[in-house]
Amino acid sequence: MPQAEQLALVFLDGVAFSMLLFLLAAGLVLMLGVMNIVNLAHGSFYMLGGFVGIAVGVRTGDFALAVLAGMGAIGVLAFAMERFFLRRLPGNTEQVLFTLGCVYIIWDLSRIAWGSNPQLLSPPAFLAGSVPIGDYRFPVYQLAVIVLGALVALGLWFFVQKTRFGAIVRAGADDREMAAGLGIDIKLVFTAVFTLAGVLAGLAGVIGAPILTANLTLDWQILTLALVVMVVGGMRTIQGALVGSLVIGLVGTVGTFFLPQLSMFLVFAIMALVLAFRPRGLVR
Amino acid sequence: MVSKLSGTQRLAYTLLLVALGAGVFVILPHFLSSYYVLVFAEILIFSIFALSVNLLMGYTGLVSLGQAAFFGAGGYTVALLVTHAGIENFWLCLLAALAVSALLGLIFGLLALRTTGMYFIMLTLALAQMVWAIVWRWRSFTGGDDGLPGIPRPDLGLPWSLADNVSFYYLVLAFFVIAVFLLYRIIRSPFGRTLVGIRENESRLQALGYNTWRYKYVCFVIAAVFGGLAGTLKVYQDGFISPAYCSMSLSALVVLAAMIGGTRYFAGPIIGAAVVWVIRSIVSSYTEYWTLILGVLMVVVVMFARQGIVGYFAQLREKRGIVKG
Amino acid sequence: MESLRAEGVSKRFDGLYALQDVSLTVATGERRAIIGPNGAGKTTLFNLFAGETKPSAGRVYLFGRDVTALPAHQRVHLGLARTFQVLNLIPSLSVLDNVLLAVQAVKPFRNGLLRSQSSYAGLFEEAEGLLSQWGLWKRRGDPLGDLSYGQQRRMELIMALASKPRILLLDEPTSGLSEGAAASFLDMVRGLGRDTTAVIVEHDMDVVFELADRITVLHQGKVIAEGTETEIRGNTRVREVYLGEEE
Amino acid sequence: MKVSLPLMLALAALAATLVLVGCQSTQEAGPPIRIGVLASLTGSLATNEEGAVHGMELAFSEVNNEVAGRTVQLIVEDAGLDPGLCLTKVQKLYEMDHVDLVLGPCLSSQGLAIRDYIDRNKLITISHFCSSPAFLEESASRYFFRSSHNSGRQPTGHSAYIPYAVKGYRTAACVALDYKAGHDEMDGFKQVFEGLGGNVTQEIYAPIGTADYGPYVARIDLENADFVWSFLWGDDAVRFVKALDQYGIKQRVALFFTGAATVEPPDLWAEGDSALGIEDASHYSPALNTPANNAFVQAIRDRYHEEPTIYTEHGYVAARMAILALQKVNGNTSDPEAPVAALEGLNFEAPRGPIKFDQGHSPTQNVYHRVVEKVDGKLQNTVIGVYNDIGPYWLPPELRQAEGG
Repeated sequence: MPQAEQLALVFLDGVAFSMLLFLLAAGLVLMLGVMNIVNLAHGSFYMLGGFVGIAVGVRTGDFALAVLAGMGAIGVLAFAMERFFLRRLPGNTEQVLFTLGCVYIIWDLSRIAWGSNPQLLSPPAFLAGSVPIGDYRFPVYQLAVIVLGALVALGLWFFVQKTRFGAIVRAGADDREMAAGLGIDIKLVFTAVFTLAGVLAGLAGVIGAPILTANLTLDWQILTLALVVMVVGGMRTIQGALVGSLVIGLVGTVGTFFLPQLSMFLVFAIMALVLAFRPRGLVR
Repeated sequence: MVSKLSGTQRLAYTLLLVALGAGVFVILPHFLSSYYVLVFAEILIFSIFALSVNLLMGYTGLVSLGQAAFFGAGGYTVALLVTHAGIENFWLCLLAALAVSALLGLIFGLLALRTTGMYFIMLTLALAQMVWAIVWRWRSFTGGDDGLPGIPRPDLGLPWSLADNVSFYYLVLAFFVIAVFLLYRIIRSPFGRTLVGIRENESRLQALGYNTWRYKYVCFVIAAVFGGLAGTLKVYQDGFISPAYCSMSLSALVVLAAMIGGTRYFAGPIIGAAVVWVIRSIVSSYTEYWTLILGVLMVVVVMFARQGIVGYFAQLREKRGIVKG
Repeated sequence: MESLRAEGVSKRFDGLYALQDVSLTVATGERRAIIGPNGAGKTTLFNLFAGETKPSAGRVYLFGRDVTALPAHQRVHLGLARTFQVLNLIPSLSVLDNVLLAVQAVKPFRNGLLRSQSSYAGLFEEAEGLLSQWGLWKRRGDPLGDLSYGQQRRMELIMALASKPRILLLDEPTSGLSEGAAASFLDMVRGLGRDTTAVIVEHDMDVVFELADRITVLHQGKVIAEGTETEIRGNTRVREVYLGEEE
Repeated sequence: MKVSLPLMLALAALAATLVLVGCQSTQEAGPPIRIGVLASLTGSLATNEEGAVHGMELAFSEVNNEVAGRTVQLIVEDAGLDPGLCLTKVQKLYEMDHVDLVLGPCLSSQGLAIRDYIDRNKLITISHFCSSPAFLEESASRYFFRSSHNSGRQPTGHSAYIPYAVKGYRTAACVALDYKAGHDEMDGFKQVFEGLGGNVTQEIYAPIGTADYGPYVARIDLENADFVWSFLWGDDAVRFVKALDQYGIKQRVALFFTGAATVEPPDLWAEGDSALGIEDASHYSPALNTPANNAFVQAIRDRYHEEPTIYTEHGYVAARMAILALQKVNGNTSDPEAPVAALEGLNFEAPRGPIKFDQGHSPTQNVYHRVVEKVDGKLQNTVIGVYNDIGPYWLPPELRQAEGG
């Protein structure tokens, strides 16, 4: 029988993983809600963010700089993608297919730049240790990820619920009249949302690197998990993304702890159940 | 899109081209090394697969990023029947593979077709990943990551063996011709014309009296069956199956192929499949950047040549051929 | 004989009533106009008849059959057809293809999978008949989007007639048409046989009074009057809320 | 507007034919010895496999790319990680490039996929990895050799023997990747450890590509394990070793792994200090301090400005095997039996130590007891014990009777 402390470890670990998923799913929700597109390169953003973060972190030894570099690089990339390419495409199907092409390009460029060997980023010194939980220990860094995830969730919620900008997010994609009524340039909103989602993915990539490493299989893998989170959470709201992330993160880790032979499969089983019985997701 | 001109000249012209095309396909293997015969068979198989996804994407306007689920379902059905149940009969395996693909299509269609647009893309992708996860994790049954080796080339009771690449190529060619024939008939049929109508204006079609959901559902299942057919042929060609058969990257690759060729043209996916497969199997011998090439090609097609390669040439021909008064 | 009947139909959107307890009966062969100021609920009522939305309360009958739960496409097969207020066609397909889709919709072979559309005897002839009758056969090969606005409005009607409906719902069919075009359009409607029932939503009172046998007036989601042209003209409540406003 | 289908098909076929025929014309019959290389240059092993190709190139450059007076031409093909693609590529090498011999492939699944083909065509293939025991047993081929080791037995036998006989551990919790090699390794370890009298208390399998190893390390039952044994590689190894450290497992229980796996460079370098002090048994270490290895390491550094890994050395040794065998038959491969006999009789000094092929087509070689240390700021597997002349089927002396030889 597992001890309580083992369960605590797994639970905390699951929450930390959920937070990484949340940062991605939140970006996907924003893009879907405002622009009505799904960015298939979102997993690639995550992966590239990790690579950039590691490159900077290893050279400078400064974790904060690595995080800023990862966020900045992906932010700029997302900005450029939206501004110079997506905007010129006539329909959202074309936009999605464009992001699919970007998956291949980002993957190969990352391979050329960083190779295929696993790379790991060391957490900053003040988060490097572990705290005791009974006879076991839990990394402080993962606790910090949980706190950061919660803060970002709070920030996004405030942004969506309380700001003028957020009103557009809530109104949904096609309500351009409303945006115009509020005196907001919808093109600017699109660029801003896509960039913000990119920044969040870059952030997730860097802060995920000390836990998940950075490697070339992450793009599809992370995208899949983030999409499953979307399906479970209902695709529409930040709250849904949070709930979906927690469900998938915890099912993934706690389920794996008890039934390792069913790992990964459990995550999809949850998705299938939600699809069958709550097709519009757990939230809304 | 309509051409009811059916003069004898045009007929003769068409027949000539068909004969020419068929001739090239039939003679081809005798001019190529066994390796290229294999690549060519692969292109034909991948063409069937690309045609299946394009029935959804090009004709019905449903972008599915989960078509590899059916490719894998077909392939794994054969692999499991051969390795676990010891069933060697090709026709039985083929039938079972198509049935399983159809069944999977029936189930996934129910779930995915409740939605449209972006949601449909995401759902098909996630559902296909579920198939992949099952295949990948159920090691005792599917061989997991190691896959299932040891699937012999089919024995059709013919006087020659299909273990030989050229003979196998002819088998694939036969199925390719059948698939092209059936799909071409389907898209020209009242059913197929309705799919185009749904793509362009679904609500209008409903108002005209079409149960559009049912059309999309049937189309989804047909696409699944042809996807399964492609997977079946591929597993016989390789003699081996692995989770890569139902991976997301395969789903993405086939959408890419259809896009590059041109989704609005029947032959588009075939050309696209040829281009993608030549890059993957032949260009990759000369450069390690072939993934990048595919990605850039995709972006260029989406940005500048949305009609794809076939569409591009069609427009050229149109410019030269038709002078508007 | 009745063709269409609504019984106590209500429709709520977000707690507000778009329609409230509307009842009306249209007899077979009748020309019925539904009028009312903007926001009176005309289009909502139309959509309820066509099956595009479901009522929050009440029932809809088509040829005596309760069709409240029946989706739009099934009502077509009972003999209902409609046009749209805003052009709702397939501009990228040719004129002929549009009509073929409409003609084919009520044919048993519409689900045919393996025979080419062009091989079905009678299908093209029927489409040709319709297009020739309404003067668009010459344009059959052009993308529908290339037609003039008036021609496209005519296409709306042709598409609706293609299923040989027994009841035709016309949603502001002359909106945006020049006077001449509107007149020729009215000729089209007048040319319909009396075996076809027509329900028309219209703003143009001249059109209404010229076409309709009976008129139903909606106001704020309720029926405030129903009757012949003279009855409606004489109705003080109608003058108050509607005609008075406009004139 | 529509384009006639037959026209497009005809054009497609014509274009494809031109491309294919064009490609074919590059071949020419000439004196050079052609050697095909199958490497996994795309996918998760790409960088390691580039190292393997570097090792091969180094070996040929040492003989000035000449064997028996003929130039050697390397034709490198990327076989990805896909067995099907590997089969296609070996057909390309044999039928189009007319190679005399093939080096590679890397993955056992790829080796198994091409096994029938090379056997049928008597195409001599020297893999630089393909460590599955199947190649010595049911899937053995007269024409298939390898420069690596034998999964589950060599060096894994020593990863059970040293903990039991030298360290006195009696219980083990085991973690392996959930694929064929993982099961082979785990079964091999169990056979030896339990044969000796030890007890495997836990067998935990993690799928390849597991993102989060938290739940797996938390599962390890520390009350009932003297040590933890593992077989993982790549990102999985990095995440696993990190988790062992961060979750306090490493601090509470001994770790002894099998070699060429969990703490092998380059994965080791990503694992960082979390790997310090971990012991394992392996047949090579880049830190092996012998003249032969030091020279090899230096040569790779000079030529490619990179650190050699086990892949580099495996590639180098595979190429050495090819060179030595070809020299012995004077470059003549027209009768494949002669080079096969030459390969079977090979006995030479590799960077890893002496190698011979007295027990099948897999080397008999040294196995090293290693520990992870930090030297000059860089992690390495320092050799602290040597076991000489270990065959691919090695079993501890106590178990040899039971096996019946």
